[in-house]
Amino acid sequence: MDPRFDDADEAFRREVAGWLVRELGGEFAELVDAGGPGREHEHVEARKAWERRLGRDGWIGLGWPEADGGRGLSWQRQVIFHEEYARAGAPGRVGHIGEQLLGPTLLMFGTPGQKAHFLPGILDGTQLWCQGYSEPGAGSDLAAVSTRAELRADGWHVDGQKVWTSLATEADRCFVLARTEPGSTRHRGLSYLLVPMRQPGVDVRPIVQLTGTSEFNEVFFDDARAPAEDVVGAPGEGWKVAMGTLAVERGVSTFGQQMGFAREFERVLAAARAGGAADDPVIADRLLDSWMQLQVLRHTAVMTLGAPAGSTPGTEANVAKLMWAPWHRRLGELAVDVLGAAGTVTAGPEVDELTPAQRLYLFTRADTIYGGSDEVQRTVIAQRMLGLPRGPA
Amino acid sequence: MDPRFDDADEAFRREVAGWLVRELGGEFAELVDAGGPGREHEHVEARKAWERRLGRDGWIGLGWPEADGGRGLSWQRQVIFHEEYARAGAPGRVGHIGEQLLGPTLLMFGTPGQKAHFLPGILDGTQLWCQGYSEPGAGSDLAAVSTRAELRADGWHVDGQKVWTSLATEADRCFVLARTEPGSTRHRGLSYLLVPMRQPGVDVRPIVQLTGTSEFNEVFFDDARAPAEDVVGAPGEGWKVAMGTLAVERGVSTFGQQMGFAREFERVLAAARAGGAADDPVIADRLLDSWMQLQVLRHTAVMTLGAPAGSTPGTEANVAKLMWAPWHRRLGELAVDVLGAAGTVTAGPEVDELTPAQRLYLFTRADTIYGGSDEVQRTVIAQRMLGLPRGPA
Amino acid sequence: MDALFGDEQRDLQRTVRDLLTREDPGPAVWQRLCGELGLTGITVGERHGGAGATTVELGIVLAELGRALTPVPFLQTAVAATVLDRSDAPPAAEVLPALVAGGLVAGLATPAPPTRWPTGSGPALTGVLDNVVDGPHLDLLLTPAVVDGAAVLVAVRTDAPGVTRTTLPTLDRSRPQARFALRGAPAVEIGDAASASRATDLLLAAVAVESAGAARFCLDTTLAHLRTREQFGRPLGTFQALQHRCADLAVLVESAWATARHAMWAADADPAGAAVSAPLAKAYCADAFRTVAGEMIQLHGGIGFTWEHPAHRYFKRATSTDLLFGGRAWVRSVVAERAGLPAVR
Amino acid sequence: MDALFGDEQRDLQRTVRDLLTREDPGPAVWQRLCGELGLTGITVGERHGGAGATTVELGIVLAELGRALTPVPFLQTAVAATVLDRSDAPPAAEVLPALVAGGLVAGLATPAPPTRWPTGSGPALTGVLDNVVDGPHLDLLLTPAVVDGAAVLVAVRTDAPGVTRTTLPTLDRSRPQARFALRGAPAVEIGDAASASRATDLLLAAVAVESAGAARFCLDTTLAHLRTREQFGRPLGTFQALQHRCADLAVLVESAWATARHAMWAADADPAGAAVSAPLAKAYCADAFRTVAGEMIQLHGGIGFTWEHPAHRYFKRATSTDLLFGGRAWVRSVVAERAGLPAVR
Repeated sequence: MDPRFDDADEAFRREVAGWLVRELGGEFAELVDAGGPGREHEHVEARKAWERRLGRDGWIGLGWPEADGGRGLSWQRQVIFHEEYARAGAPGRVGHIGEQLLGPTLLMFGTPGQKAHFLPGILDGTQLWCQGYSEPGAGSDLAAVSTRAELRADGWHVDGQKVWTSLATEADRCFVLARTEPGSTRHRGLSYLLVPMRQPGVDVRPIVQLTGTSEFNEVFFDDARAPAEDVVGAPGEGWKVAMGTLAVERGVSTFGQQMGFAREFERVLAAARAGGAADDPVIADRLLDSWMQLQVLRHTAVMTLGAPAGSTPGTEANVAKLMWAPWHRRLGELAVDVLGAAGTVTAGPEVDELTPAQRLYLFTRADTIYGGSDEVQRTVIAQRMLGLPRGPA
Repeated sequence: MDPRFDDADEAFRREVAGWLVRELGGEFAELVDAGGPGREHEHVEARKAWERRLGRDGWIGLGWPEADGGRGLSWQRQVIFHEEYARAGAPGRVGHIGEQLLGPTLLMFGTPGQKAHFLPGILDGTQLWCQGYSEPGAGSDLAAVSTRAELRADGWHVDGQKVWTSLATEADRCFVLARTEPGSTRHRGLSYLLVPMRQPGVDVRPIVQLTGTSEFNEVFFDDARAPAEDVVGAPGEGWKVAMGTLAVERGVSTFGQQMGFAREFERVLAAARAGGAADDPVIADRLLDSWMQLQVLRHTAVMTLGAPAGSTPGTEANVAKLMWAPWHRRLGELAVDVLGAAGTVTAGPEVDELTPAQRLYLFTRADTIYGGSDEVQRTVIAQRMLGLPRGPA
Repeated sequence: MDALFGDEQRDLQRTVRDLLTREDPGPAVWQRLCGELGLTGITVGERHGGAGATTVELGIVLAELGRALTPVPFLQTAVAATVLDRSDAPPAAEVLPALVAGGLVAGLATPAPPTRWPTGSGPALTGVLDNVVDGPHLDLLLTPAVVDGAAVLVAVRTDAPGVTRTTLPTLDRSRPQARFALRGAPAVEIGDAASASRATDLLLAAVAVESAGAARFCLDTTLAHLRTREQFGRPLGTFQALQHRCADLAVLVESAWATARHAMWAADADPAGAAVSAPLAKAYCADAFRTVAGEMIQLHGGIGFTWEHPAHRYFKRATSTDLLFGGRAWVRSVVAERAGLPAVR
Repeated sequence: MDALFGDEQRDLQRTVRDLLTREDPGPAVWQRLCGELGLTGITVGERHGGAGATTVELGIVLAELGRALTPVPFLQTAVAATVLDRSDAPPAAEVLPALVAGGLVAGLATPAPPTRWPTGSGPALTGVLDNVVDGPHLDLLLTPAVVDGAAVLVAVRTDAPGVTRTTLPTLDRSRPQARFALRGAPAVEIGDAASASRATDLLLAAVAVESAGAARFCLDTTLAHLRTREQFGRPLGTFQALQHRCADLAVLVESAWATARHAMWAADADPAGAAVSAPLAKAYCADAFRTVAGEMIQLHGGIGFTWEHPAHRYFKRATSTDLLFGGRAWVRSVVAERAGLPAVR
């Protein structure tokens, strides 16, 4: 039983599950469990086709207003979609940055013209987006923006460098935070620009990570262009818009993420049983801890994130991040620890031939860094949620 | 085998052990395992007599220069004395503040007259001391001194309040850090005064702790007097002297402390075996952790603290404190946890009728607070040992 | 922070908090909790004089009692009343009105492995029930037992012949305990094995939500201290290392509250789920409470170590919460078994 | 920080650090370590061409190799040379000169419970030795074995008939592994059961001190980053929360170093004590190293997550250190057994 859903919701769940079984049993069968964090390099073309299939059958923009091309579904049904998506092992999305970040931002801050221009391509899965916030050397300090843009007669000219940009090689466009008022500092004088990726002024260089693969990229803008009207919100008010995007970077998809975590946990548990590690009481206790904490994550999300659609989140997202990121990292440790010595042997001689357990182990080190490091989450929670005073600046 | 000692040292060990067996087998038998942190209220008069016996037989001031009445023994022999003292379960000292804090301070900073006047009473166990550093509300900020003293024709007049003063009810004198230059702030303008406790201007009020007993006291100075010459170091330079005292607040006695820890661990282990908790693998793993960490404490002390007598310690003492205090606190937790439900039942209906396990459990909460909290230790290690820069003031 | 709370539930929370903040923690509080507000019967059906609410509302009251650490046998009595109400066995109708009015104090034996349950033939039970929480106050004791070879839930009047009660001195002075030695004590069956299991689960969930409330108080009090107390010339709360530790504590407190609340919801609404979520909540919340109470002492410094400061009372309550009610190892083993996870042994 | 270090030992440390810092980590380093400095034979008696030092000096070299993560089969070869030198069995005189000169690479099978040792009758051994560290390079493999029912320490030439070597691809690319399948492989006995046990203990102590050196490098590198890298307008190292975490890491690094050094001292000077201190040091230092290497990534932020930054190499080395050489559970069980503590089972 689940306190969140009624019978009609459960019927919707069956509809989603049925669609996923059908689609993943056929031409997209190879995509089960493919893609996702740490595995963005897998089956990219097939996953683009999958994105278009999602769009064709109306599974993108479930919570968007019908007037904007969405389906206007309740948060319960959105949760159900994400849960079933994860439960089925459906592939890591290539369109989620557009659907979950840029789309909601345009719904909040975009002009009617911008919405008409950009939302359809997200909804039908044909236009992919990437995010241009972080800059080299700035770490979690998002206000340290050096990328600059200037509005001339022929539109925006953008120069600078972004980093840790997922899916930059696949994306058609990038939403970029750029300094448009020369001499401004920190949060002031920034604008939120929509920059086409397929142009001579944009250069994408993959970053090789500790996994041997490249989920992240550096993006170089060298006199890159964007149309004058492709600025979201007023010029100079990009910070407010970007914070709006960050605030929606969670929400209903959390429950899908947790379903994915549960699948990962089950695989670790199965490996522990198969290899005998489950008989080691210390390992058994760690498995129990991990499972219990996963239930706690879920209970906490139900209570704090299952809020009516459209409500603006406070620090709940920070609490959630500070719970799941370290949890996931510990699961990665457990994944190799249950294998013992075998956990140190890879699947093959190439640097990126890791076992799934090793990939989980290594890639989860990023969970506590990206999207606001644990340290930044703690500071936000302490100052905004707990009201502890800022120290001397 | 032990890398620190030679055969002659081991012969000295037998001499110490023999003396302890003899003395603790007779009139002082009731003092075995009595006194010490969290148990300062036990057998106070008998422990004063024991202090005098130690003095009579030459066991106080082992490392002090012979010219000052000490025995000038090597650090190895001092270590051996402390180890055997703890191994025998000899009682918590009442004279250690004089021997280990004030004495070394006078040896470093005292005038010949002061040494001649104060050292003999420490060495023969007849004069007891207490420490007047901390003030109410100041926490670990030792420079926040409000107690003030003024030198008039008839000597020092002292007014103010100290807190967390151990053994204040027993002590004959107190070394007090007082502000002697009106208008001075922080470390400047302080003097290190030797104030008699048995006078009308001194009032001692015991603080009842969470254990229900009173190991600590508040000490009120209301026009208390001290002779003009009883200031150590120059007036106004008390901070330097006090820091000197703090720096010696460790050293060879560490090894005795660790021997005491080993005795405590053995008791916890015995209780775990007797009650069956040792069969719980999680408890067994915690016992193993505790034991291993105790060996690590010892190896670390041997490497960093077993330095030649007289050498000034750096941050080794901070590292040692940050290791032993949390370890001891965890041992306290283990002590009640191995008892399970029985650990929640006391020895009797009065508030201070705790079992030894409960006393260890509760009193070790103080270990991470007093003598520089864990937080202060971390800051000192980060800035002085690791060279991390101070933040904005 | 609580998406599932309604206005009525917030009113209830406010009413209880006001009462516990205003009143001295003496007999008057007990009278007002029972008689005036009728809270011991909050979950009891109206046919027995109760308020007919769910275990969710009981959880709200328990969290406030945990917050205030009020030394009344409320948790035990309200849990017993709920168990009796849901059992519908004949004794229920007999004792529930008195329980609701506060004239009778009831409670469950602290959970233990079945090997330690009292046994008997017919209505006469023999065995020892140790560390029974609120034992000195109990008029009626509920316990799982093995009667004629079958596991059942029974009720024993503590003044009956064959019952010897020994009051135990306790570290946590706000939570008295007694040992009951039963020698052919008369017992009335009030439920089957499943009822016994559900009763224990409800007790565990109730303890969890009480702990979650207490843990939040510890954090709130610590934050208030850090915001105002100055050291090294600035409020302690401005120090980043302390801020980060408080953030971690806040995560513990929020998640404990969510987990306990879910367990209290499941107790009435999802009994199958409660079989896992109740012991899980007890294990998690007791652990969280113990951590937060320990940090409350540490972050208060010396003052938190004194008898006059409330920190030690919460620390002792956290300890007794963790070690009683079956203890950590047992309650975790129940979770593992019911969730189909490998046993820790 | 190190009260027991003398000038000669400090000179040795400096010499090795200079070499490893200056040279590319290629074959030249191996040649200089063996031929020029004679370090594979540092503990070997002068009669076999060694330097006649103790295991303490070997520990100094190993810590530096851990610091630099130089991918040479030094640890294994030097440990094997020490074992052979102390065994005084006839094969020692035969192979030691080649080991000292670097012309022969030797090593021990990764420790395992006796149930997994190869067995044989007479000199022909059968069994599988898995995850042998530096296995691809080994000319001579030492392993505990059961021969004619008795536990002994034997040496097997890896080019002998009956020996099949399979190179394993490894997560930690600086520490290659191989699996050896022995089918009637010819083995020479070089010691009894006690020798086998001491050999394993020395390997564990050596791994511990290597880890301690590596952990210190991780901390040093992290501190350098925090001192210089600015964020939010000031050096990261000024943030108190990071300062406090570094302090905790420093305590781990200092104590790991002390513990590993003690184990290396005991290997020669106190064999009875080494039976506990070696597995204890391995368990403690591997754990400390893993913690520090993980924090090295975290405190470097995104840059520490890239292939080009050294953090991941240390993180992978820490992982292999913890999981190999018998693994955490086994090595801790050895400590518990030898220290007379309750078994964790």
